[in-house]
Formats: sequence, C-alpha cells, structure tokens
Amino acid sequence: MNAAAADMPHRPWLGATKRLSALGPILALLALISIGSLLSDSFLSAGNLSNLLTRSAIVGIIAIGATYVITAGGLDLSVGSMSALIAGLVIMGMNAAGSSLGDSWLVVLIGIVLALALGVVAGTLNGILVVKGGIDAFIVTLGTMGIFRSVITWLSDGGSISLSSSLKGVARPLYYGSVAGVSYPLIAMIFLAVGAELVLRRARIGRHVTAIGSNPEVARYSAIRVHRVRILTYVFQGVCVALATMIYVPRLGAATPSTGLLWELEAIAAVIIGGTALKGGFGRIWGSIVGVLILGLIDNILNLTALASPYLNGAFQGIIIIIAVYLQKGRREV
Amino acid sequence: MNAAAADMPHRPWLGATKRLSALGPILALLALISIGSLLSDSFLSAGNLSNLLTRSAIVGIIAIGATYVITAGGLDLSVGSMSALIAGLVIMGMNAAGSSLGDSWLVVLIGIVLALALGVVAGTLNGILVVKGGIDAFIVTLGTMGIFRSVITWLSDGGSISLSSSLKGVARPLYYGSVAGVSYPLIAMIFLAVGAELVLRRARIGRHVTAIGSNPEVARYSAIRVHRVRILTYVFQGVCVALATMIYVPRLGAATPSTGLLWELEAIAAVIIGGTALKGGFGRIWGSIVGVLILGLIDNILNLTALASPYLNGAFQGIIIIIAVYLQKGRREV
Amino acid sequence: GKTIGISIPAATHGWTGGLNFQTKRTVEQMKKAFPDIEFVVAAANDASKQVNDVEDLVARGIDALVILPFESEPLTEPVKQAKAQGVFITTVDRGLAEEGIEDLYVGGNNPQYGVIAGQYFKKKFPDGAKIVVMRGIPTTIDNVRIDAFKKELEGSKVQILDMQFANWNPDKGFEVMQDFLQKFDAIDGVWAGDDDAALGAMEAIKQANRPKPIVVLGGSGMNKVVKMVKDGGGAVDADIFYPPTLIIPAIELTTMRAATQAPIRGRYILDSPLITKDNAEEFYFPDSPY
Amino acid sequence: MSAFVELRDVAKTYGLNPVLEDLTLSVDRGEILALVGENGAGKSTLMRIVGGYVPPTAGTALIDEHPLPATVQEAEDAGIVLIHQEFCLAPDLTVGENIFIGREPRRHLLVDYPKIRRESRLLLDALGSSADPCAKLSSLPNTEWQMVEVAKAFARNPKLLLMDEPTAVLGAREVEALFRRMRQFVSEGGSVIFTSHRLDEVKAIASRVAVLRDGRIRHVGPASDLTEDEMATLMVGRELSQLYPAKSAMPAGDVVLSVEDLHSPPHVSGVSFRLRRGEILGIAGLVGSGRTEAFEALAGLRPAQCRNFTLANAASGRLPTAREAWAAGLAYLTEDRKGKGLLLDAGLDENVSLTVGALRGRAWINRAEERGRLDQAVREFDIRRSAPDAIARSLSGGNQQKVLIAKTLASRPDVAIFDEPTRGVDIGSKQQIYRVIAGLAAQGAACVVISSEMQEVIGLAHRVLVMRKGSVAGELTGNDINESTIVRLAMGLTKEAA
Ligand SMILES: Nc1ncnc2c1ncn2[C@@H]1O[C@H](COP(=O)(O)OP(=O)(O)OP(=O)(O)O)[C@@H](O)[C@H]1O
Ligand SMILES: Nc1ncnc2c1ncn2[C@@H]1O[C@H](COP(=O)(O)OP(=O)(O)OP(=O)(O)O)[C@@H](O)[C@H]1O
Ligand SMILES: [Mg+2]
Ligand SMILES: [Mg+2]
Repeated sequence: MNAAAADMPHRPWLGATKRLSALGPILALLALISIGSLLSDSFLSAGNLSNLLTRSAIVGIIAIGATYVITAGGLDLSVGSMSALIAGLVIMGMNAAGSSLGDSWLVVLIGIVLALALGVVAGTLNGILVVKGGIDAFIVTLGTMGIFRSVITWLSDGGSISLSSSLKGVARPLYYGSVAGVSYPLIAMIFLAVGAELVLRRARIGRHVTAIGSNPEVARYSAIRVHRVRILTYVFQGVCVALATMIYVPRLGAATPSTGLLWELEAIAAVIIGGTALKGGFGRIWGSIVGVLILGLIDNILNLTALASPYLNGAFQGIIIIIAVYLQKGRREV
Repeated sequence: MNAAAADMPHRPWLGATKRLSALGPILALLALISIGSLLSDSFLSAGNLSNLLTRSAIVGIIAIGATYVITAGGLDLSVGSMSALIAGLVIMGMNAAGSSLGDSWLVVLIGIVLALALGVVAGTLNGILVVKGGIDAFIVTLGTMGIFRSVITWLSDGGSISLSSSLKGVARPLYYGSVAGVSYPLIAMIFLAVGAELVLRRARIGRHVTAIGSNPEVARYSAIRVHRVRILTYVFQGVCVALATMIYVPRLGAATPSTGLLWELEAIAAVIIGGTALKGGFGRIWGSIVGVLILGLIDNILNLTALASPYLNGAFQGIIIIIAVYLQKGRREV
Repeated sequence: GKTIGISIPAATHGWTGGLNFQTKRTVEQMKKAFPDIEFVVAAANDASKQVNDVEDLVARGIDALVILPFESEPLTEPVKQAKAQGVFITTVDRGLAEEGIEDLYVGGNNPQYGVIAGQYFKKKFPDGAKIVVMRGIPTTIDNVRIDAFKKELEGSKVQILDMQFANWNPDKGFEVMQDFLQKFDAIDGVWAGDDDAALGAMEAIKQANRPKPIVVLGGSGMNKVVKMVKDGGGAVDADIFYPPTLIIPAIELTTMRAATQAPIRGRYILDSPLITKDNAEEFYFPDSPY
Repeated sequence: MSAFVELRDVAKTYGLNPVLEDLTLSVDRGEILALVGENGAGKSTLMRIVGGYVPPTAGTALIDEHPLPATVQEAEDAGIVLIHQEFCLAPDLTVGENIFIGREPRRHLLVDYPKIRRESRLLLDALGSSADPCAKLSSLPNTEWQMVEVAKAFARNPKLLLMDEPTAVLGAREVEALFRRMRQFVSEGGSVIFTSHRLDEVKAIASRVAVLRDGRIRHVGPASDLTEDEMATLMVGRELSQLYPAKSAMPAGDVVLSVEDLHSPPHVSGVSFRLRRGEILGIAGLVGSGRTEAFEALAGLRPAQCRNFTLANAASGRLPTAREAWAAGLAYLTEDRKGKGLLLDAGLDENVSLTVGALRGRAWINRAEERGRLDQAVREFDIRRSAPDAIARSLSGGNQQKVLIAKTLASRPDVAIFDEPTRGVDIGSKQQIYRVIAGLAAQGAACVVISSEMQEVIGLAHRVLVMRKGSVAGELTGNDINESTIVRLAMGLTKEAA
C-alpha cells in the first residue's frame, strides 16, 4: 500500500538519513510537545502528562498487538468491537462473581483471567478464519467486528452494562492507581511494549513473524509453521485487547455499544505512524507507542488550546498525521 | 493482507477451478436472492428491486473508483468524507446559481460540473500526497478523510446544508427519473462499470494500473509512468465520488456532517468481496458491483424480514460477508 | 393484519441505545396485545441508510410508519412518498422539513432542553460562575440546544470558559473533562449535554480531586443519573428529562390507531422538565438499560 | 549397499501436461550428480519432488530405503535441503537470521545472536563470502543472496543437497569457492544433485551426469565420459553448431551513445565510453564491480549525474528518465527477472507487450497484435509453455528469461543493454540469444552485453570494457579480448591497457 515508497529505488546505503528516518516519529512527537507547551501553559504540567500517558495506555496496548499482526502481513479491524464485547462479558462475569465472593481482589483477578480467556478465543477465531479459511484478513475482521459489536449491543440491550458500584471501588486502582507517580496502565504498557519489542527482535517467534510478513514463501520454504505463527499473532492481538479492556473497565465501570468505537483505526494509524510497514515484514513496537502518543497529543492539545472552531479539530488531526508520517518517509527518500 | 492465499502455492494451471472461483461472488449473490425471495414476498417485487438497484448505484459508483485504486496497490479511505464535502459545496454552489439563474436545468448542470471539478481536485490532492509525498496511502487518505469531514462540519455548522426546495424539484429526476423502468442512477452505474471494466481489461491505462499494483518495480522498468498512473487512479476515484454525490444530492437534498459516513468501508469491502486483491495487481469491476449488491441485499433482506433483534443485524452482515468471500477463496484453493 | 414499520437511528450512543431498547420492549408488548399486527424495526447509522430503510419498509407494504428522523431534510422526501402511498406517518422527536406530512408527532423540546440547562446554572450560581460545556455529535439538535443554552445565559454572570465536542460518549466525556481540568484552575460547573458524557466527566472530576466541588449537569434522564439525583448527596443534583422513552407513546398511539381506527392525530409534545430530588421518583425507571 | 537416493519410474504431470515420465535415477553417498537438460525439461520439478515440495504423480522414490518425506519439514529433518532456482529469502531480515531461519539457536529463550553471528561467519567464510551476518539482506547484491542461500542450506546439516542452478548469478570467483565447498561436502559423505546450464562447470564438478530431455532420462554416466559438446547434443537432441556467431569486423558506424563521467554514488564513479552503431560492447568485471548500477543509471533507473550524455534521438546533455530512455531507443534488460522483469501473474503476451505498449501502444489494446507478438517470440526463442494462456510464473526459469528478452526487444531499440542475458538459459537457447544479439548489431543497433560468464563476453563482443570498483579499469579490442587480460584488469593486477 505504501505505493510511492515501492516505486522508489532501494537506496540502502543512505545510512545516515535512514537513521534520521527512524527518528521520524520521535521528531514528530517532539515537535508536537513543543507546540503544545508553547500554546498552553498547562500542557507540560505533571497532571496533564500523567492523564495523557495513562489514557494512551489503552489504545497503546492494543497497538502493540496490532504491530505484530501487521508485521506478519495481516490486519485486524475487530479490536474495538472485541474490546467492547470483552468489557461487557467481563463486567457481567465480575458482577456474578462479586455477588458470591464479595468485593474482593479475587473478583478482579477472575475478571482479568476471564478477559484473557475471551481475548484468546476471539483472537483464535480471527486467526483460524484467516489462515484455515483462506479468507482475506480485511474481510474476516470486518465480519467479526460486526459480529462482536452486535453481540455487545444485544447483551446490553443498547444500553450499558455496569460494574456493580462496590466492585468499581475495588477495581478502580487498575486504572487510577500508581507507583511513584507512574500509573499502573502506563507501567503495564511499558512492560508489555518492552517485552513485545524484545520478542519481536530477539525471540524465534518474533523473527518468524517478521519473516512471514516479509515473504510468506520463504517462511514456508524454511520449514516455519507459517499458519501457526500467523494464528498466534491474532491470538496475541486478542490478549492485548483483553489487557487494554481490563484497564478500560475500571475507568468508567461500564461497557456500552459505543465502547471502543474506531479504536481499530486509531491503532492501525498509530502503528503506521510509528514506521511499521502496512504490507508487513517490518515492525517496531516503540514506534507504535510513539504513534499512539502522537494521536493522543493531538487531541489533548486541541482540547487545551482553543485553536479554531472545534469543528475543525478533525482537519488538524488529519494534517498533523500526514506531516508526522511525511517526516519519516520524506527523509527516507531524499 | 491476503495472507492465507499468499501462503498457498500458486497453482495457475487450475484453469477450471479458477473459473469456478470467479463465479464465487455471483454464487453468493444468487444464494442471497434465493434466501430473500424465500423469506419475503415483497422481495422480488419490481418496486423493491428497483429501489435496491437504484440506491446501490451510489456506493456502486464509488466502488468502481475504489477498484482502480486498490488494483493499483493503493487505498482511499477518504471517499465518504469527500462525498460529504462535495455534496455540501455543490449544494451551496447550486443554491447560489439558482438564485441568479432561476430553477433551471442549467443549475443542475452547473452542479454536475462543479462536483466533477471538486472530485478531480480532491483526488489529485490524495494522489499527489501519496506519490510525490511518498506517504503511505492509508495515512494520506485517513488524513484527508478527517480534513474533508471537518470542513463539511464547519461549513454546515454541524447542521445540514440543504438544496433550496425549488431546485430540489428540478434535480429530483437525477435520482428518481427512469427510462423504460431503469432508473438513471442504475443506468449511470452500468455505463460507468462497463466502461471501467473495458478500460481495465482492454485499454493501455488499465493494463498499467494492474501492472503497477502487481509489481511497481517491473512497471518502472517497463517504461510505464508509474507516478502518473497512480495519481490518475486517485483522480478517477475522485470523479467517481463526484458522480455518486450527484446521485446522492437529489435523493437527500442535503449534506450533513454524517453524509457518507463509513462509505469507504462499504466500498472497500465490496471491492474485496468482488474478488479484487487488496494487495493490488488484480481487479474486476463487475465483482465490485456484485459486492455492492451483496451488501445492499443483506440490508434489504434484514429490513424486509424481521429476522431477529435488529441489534443482531450487524452479526448477520458479518457472517454473510465472511461466507460470501469464503465461497470464492475456498474454491480458489481446492 | 396490518404492518407497522419503525425506523430509528442505530445505537451509536447511550441515548439511541435506550431508544432501541424502548422500541424493542414496546413492540413486544404491543405484539402481545395485538397479535395480528406485525412490526418491522429498522435501525440506521446515517440519514442515507435511513432513507433506504424507509424505502424498504414501504416496499414491504406497511400501513403505518413510526420514524425518528436522523435529519429532517433528507427524510422529508421519502416520508412524503410513503404518505402518498397511504401510509400513516408518526414522527418522533424531530419534525420533517415540510409541514403537514405527519399524521402524528410525538416530540421532545430541544430548545427547552438548552433553556432549562441555562436556567439551572443561573439559579445555581446567582453570583456568577465559570462553566465548561461538552457538546454532542455535530448535528442540528446539538446546535439547537447549545444555541438556546447560550441565549439563556446571555446577560447572566455565568461565563462559559470553553466548549468541546464529547459526542454524547462517556469515554470522550472523560478525556475532554480531564483536559478542561488541566486547562482551567477554576471551574465551577460543567454542562455535559448528556448523561453519558456526564458520567465520564464525573470520573475525571473525582480523579482530579479538586478542593471545591464542581457541579455537573447532564441531560436526557439516564436511570443511573436519575438515581443519583434521587439519592442526593453526590455531585449531581439535577438532570434534564429528555428520555428515549418518548418512542413509547409514539408506537402505542400508532398501534392503537392501526388496531382500532381511532381518530388519532395531532402533536404530542413531551416537556423537558428539570429533574431534581423532589420529582426524581417520577422519572426513575430502574429496569431500563439507559 | 544400495544407493542413497533411488527414484523408480517417477512421473509428474501438471494438469494434463506430463513433465516427468518413467524416471529412474539413483544417487550415491559422496557423489555429485549433475542434472542437465533444456529449459523446461523438468530439472527443477525433479528437485522439488526429492525435496518434498511436490508429490510425484506416480512411481516410488526412496531415500536410505525409506519413502521420501512428504513435507519440507520432514525432508529437512531427514537432511534433504533444496536450494531453489529463484531466491527464497526474507529481504527484511539480516543475513544471519536468513541463514538460520526456522532453525534459530536459542539461549535463555531468546535467539542466540552471538552464535548466529559466529556460525554464519564460518558458513560464509567457507564459501568465500565476506557478507556481514548482521547486514539486512535487502542491502546486499544478488550474488551475496545466493551465497546466503547456500550458507542457509549448509546450516541445516544436510546429507543431500539439491542445488538448482546455484551458479547462475555467480561470477567465476564465487563459483570456484562454491565448488570447493561442495567438494569438501561430498568428501565428508554428503551427496549433491546439481543443475547448471554452464556445461564447463558440470564437467568440472560432477562425478556423474544425467541428461534429461522431454521429461525422460536420455543418458546417465560418468562426467568424464562426455564432452561438453556431447552433453549439449544429448540435451538438445540435435547437433549444435558453433555456439557464438561469427564476429563481424569492428564496425565504424556513427556514435549513438556517448557518456562522460557518469557518477552514481556509491557504486559508480567516473564511467565514460562511446558506443557505435552495429557494435557489441562487452562489459566484464567481477561481481559487485558496479556494472549493473552503471547501466541502470544510464537507463534512468537510479539517481546519477553525468557530465555529458548524448543519445542519438534524445535531448542530450542530461541523463534521461526511465521512460525517456526507452522512448529514445535505449532498452535495458534487467538481471532481476523476478523482481524487475516480469509480471509473474500476467500472461506471456501481456508481458512481452508491456514495454512496447507503454511506449507506443494505442489507447486500446490490440489483443491480436499482442498474441502475434508472443507467437513470434515463441518461435524466435523457442519458449516452452504448458498452455497457450500460461502465466509467466508457471514457466521454467530459462523460459521466463526468454520471455524477458522478447519483452525487452519488442520495442526494437537502437541501443540494447543486456544485463546477464543468458541467466538460467540452456545451451541451445543461448545460441539463439547470441544470434539475436549479433543480428541486432548487424542491423545497425548498438548492443551492450554485461555478463558474469566471461566466455560470453569474449565470444560476442567487438570491444570489452572491464569494470572494477565502479569505474572502467580498461578497454580491450581484437586479440586482447581474452580471459587472462580481462581477469587481470578486473582484479586490478594490470595498469590500464590502452
Ligand atoms: N506450477 C506449474 N504449473 C504448470 N506447469 C508447470 C509448473 N511448474 C513447472 N511447470 C512446467 O513443467 C515443465 C518443467 O519445468 P521445470 O521448472 O522443472 O524445468 P527446468 O528443467 O527446471 O527448466 P529451466 O532450465 O528453465 O529451469 C515446464 O514445461 C513448466 O512449464
Ligand atoms: N541494494 C544494494 N544496496 C547496497 N549496496 C548494493 C546494492 N546493490 C548492490 N550493491 C553494491 O554495489 C556494488 C555493485 O553491485 P552489483 O553486484 O549489482 O554489481 P555488478 O557489477 O552489476 O555485479 P553483478 O555481476 O552481480 O551484476 C557492490 O559492491 C554491491 O555490494
Ligand atoms: Mg529450473
Ligand atoms: Mg549485475
């Protein structure tokens, strides 16, 4: 899909500029931070940054999974709906558990385990349909996106499924708690990101993910279990969605049919802004995290500064995203 | 993205099964038609079929352009917003022209010309950014999607921009008119589809579109103007959006911030259901039209028969889409 | 038997979710009461899909249509066509762009919604206050409400610091409120425009832990919020009634008319009163999902 | 003791096309069996059967008296490793990762990179390659890719190596290193099945030769029993006359192309030359000397600068864009037929007409004309295809190469640059291609032949430029065109000759 880049001759000897291009997303991030701090005094306050980072963790964690899926040459459009469905089911499960076990941490633990199990199931469903069904990932996940969203709408009767208010108090720290000023969601995202980056670069499975995205034929001819690896990327995406959902649920304590709407677009955009190739074969987790932060920052800055008509927020977002990606691509092709 | 297919060994000598697979979307269409006529008496009524075909023309025409873009290895997420923006600007233009020229067909003509001009401009913008900017098509068109949507929201002040009611009467036949029982929008779609299919298969430019989607390097080494062809696909997409908009405007008589919401998803899904490869290099217009009809049929059948809770409509859609694509992919890999 | 078609927006936010629920529930009740009347419900994501739905319903041969139009302009023509086929038309919440098409209108009062909110803040803060506002999804209704709200506050000492779109969505409400709280040191109140967004705002306020409480007003009468009002003592002491339940009388009256040929027509306007601790009981429906 | 690999009455049909029939063959431990045959004779198919990639349609195949493994994985576990005719590597991974792909050594759950680096280094050193195990594969030239393929095969501790034209992209030096490694491998008890269209190589390395024609074995015997000419005759089924056409006298036509001081950093610096009508200019040099880069730059395919560039019918002075070059009659035949040459999933007629259509085609395609063009190419180059509407991917490698040549020449260029024109092409077809090149020159076109097969340059060219490290190391004409002079220049052992 990165058409223009493919048209260009490969010029890998451009070592210096390449390294510059790797910094592209970071440059964009820094530029946004400077703009933010110029336009608003409150931008650099600890409170604002902490808010921003903590809420970015939700899509951030999803984007980590998306990086794997996309690096392996796949795509998952169902993440937002999946999150909504998992949120709904987990809340129902926790309420049920809470009514017999009382308001204990155990219930939260049950919730987490349940979420992970659901994530694995949903991810496996996507993966199996793509791999064994031989159906285009776009179509499969567009389909499951509709299915998941419908089921949560149906379960919630169009309204919301709420965590019982006593359990809400117990689960609250999952989002609002912090250690040494660093919120739990942020810690979770950082750990997951570091782990995922390490695995992607240094573990066998990570290299296979990259290899099948780079050239699925090679992978097959090299006795890599292509199908298994590809399914695993969707399963991992499901696990990431489950984790993100377990951060999301305690925040407001409810799941609605609009939960997670358009998260898939946000996650994919973040991954690509971060420098991962949409056609597969190259991925970097840290880039995706930077991409999520860029997207979060744009919203934040637009909220903090009353730039123009809020009607035009979308236009600013669009322009900034294009520029952010231009910063890296542009350089790559000097 | 079509991961599983890429993993499969190519077996191009399977001429017969290949031809069967070509029938995949048609089989799905026929199956849906049978289901529809079984479940509802009104389904096969002339009125219902005419409604269905006529309104499918809007996304159908957009999907024709999308087939070109995707066949060339690109992607355009901005079509829905582009349509909303063009609709708004065209209505403003027509209202202005109407106030000085009266309610004549001339005003409608001015509207059409204006729409086409705007489509060309918007498409060129996308194309230039992708090709000359070297930015990923996903990002470029995600960006312009936000930009177009914002501008129409701003122009309409969050409300709607309406065609003056006297002009509405003049423009009405563009959507509601028909020749020998065949509505104008349907005629427009058929002509455009036949022309586009012919060009894609038999004209030089069509071959080049396929070639650059198949392998841009080979195209470059074969004296094909890769950049120009690629830009042209986006321009053509813009023109298609403009035409679709000129069918849409007389139907609804207004443009709002929600005009064309998610049309991009519908168009892309239709294209892929129709058998065009998301990674580029192979496209078929008739398939995309069948895809649009399949999507329209699903909605129509769900409306005509009160199958289950309307909450679950999305789930039915999802399942049917997956099955429709499975019908062809499954066969291709027998 | 007769067939009644119902065309409503899909559940894209809490209020429309409630609307879908009430529609479903009412239809089930009516089916029991009038077994030979058939109901078809279609939910649309946008105006053009809704036009399709209306066409489909007419093609199916409905006798009456209950519609909550996404936008007035685009739906006017198709509904007019339905009317021309002899379909009984009931519009809910929003009128059509042309007078006299509908036989029955059941509506809320959107300008009043904004006025009530304005009055609430004026009364709450006679000595003046700084408030922030969350708008909904960019639509005509939102414009009408906000314009009425601003007009009502004109000349008062209540000052609007900022407005942002929160799409009637709790998550967006949370984020926008977090950012408002970072941006302004002194905020006395927030009009979240809708109870969903208000719920998000409340969490953000709770998290910010400001010494001075911030007054939150939502709107539309979500049961969770009405309960808070009823129980008292929390951050919310009022709500604006604009419930999705207004679809109930619309469906009931239309069914009645189809079943009995009773001469039902005219306009039926639901007020948007302010819900307070005193009258909250009256507006509390614990079983509703919204 | 029975043979290590034993094939009995093996047959393979694709659709209705028989590719292999009644094939009986055995390979012993410690021997190198060369498989030779025309393009499309079924050599790659045989390799794929033994490698577990495709099942045979009929017959028995045994290894070590067990049935052949049915999957690639089992084959590799059994020590059978296939090096494909076309590259099969992940360009986004590093050299080391490619070598150990699927077999990564692990330490503490993570891939043991130091070990990969160490062992890759050893494997590559044994092949005389200096590629950096940590370099991204896409940053290396094709030659190195081939060495990575070979290293990857050896990393799997094979007992039986199936090498499908491993030398087609290699220069003489690399071939020598590869052969050394192969000999060592068989001396340790390994077996090799090897294919090549360079019969001198077959003679040099193989202990036995099997000649395949039309899907059947026509001859098996010790390599020493056959001369190259006899092998060629057996392969083609007829006597081959002189391989190279007789050289015409040094033409004295006008200059059609002149280039001064061409730079395309970092591969090409300061290349200058002139080309006359009717001339065949050979370009020799070691692999990696920048030949491809220099001529791709001239053809507008990579960024470059140049003091002066004059092409007969082009705006002179600056370098042309790719399209301008073609339009001005400068054609470039790429050495990378899979990546840059052919649309693998398109029909042959479409491929052959792609460039000429882009240059001069009318708005609407004339299918009859395209088919005619293909038919002519099929006759001229003896292209073997399974069906008239076959797609390029289904052709054997050599036949794909012939399609590519037909595609390049379809525009009837005035200046034709052939980069490795006979890569993967059988000896009979080579002869045809040489005739075509000579014929083109005789009709007044100017030809450039870049080749790693030195004999080809010597046999064809009126004049030879030897390149070294991105610039011209020397120019040779007449009797100076011989192997030793070229090698000395290419290796930098002589000062400029003329
Ligand atoms: N996937 C396929 N589908 C149809 N035909 C095929 C396929 N693969 C090979 N063939 C046919 O089988 C025949 C033998 O091909 P093969 O690749 O084995 O030849 P080869 O001897 O290796 O030739 P070369 O020297 O050109 O590499 C050819 O006619 C080819 O067209
Ligand atoms: N994509 C690339 N990235 C970096 N360096 C490259 C690339 N391609 C080639 N090189 C380098 O450029 C030089 C010349 O490349 P190449 O091997 O293609 O030259 P050549 O003379 O045409 O050789 P060949 O006989 O293989 O065609 C080599 O030093 C090689 O390392
Ligand atoms: Mg071969
Ligand atoms: Mg070369």
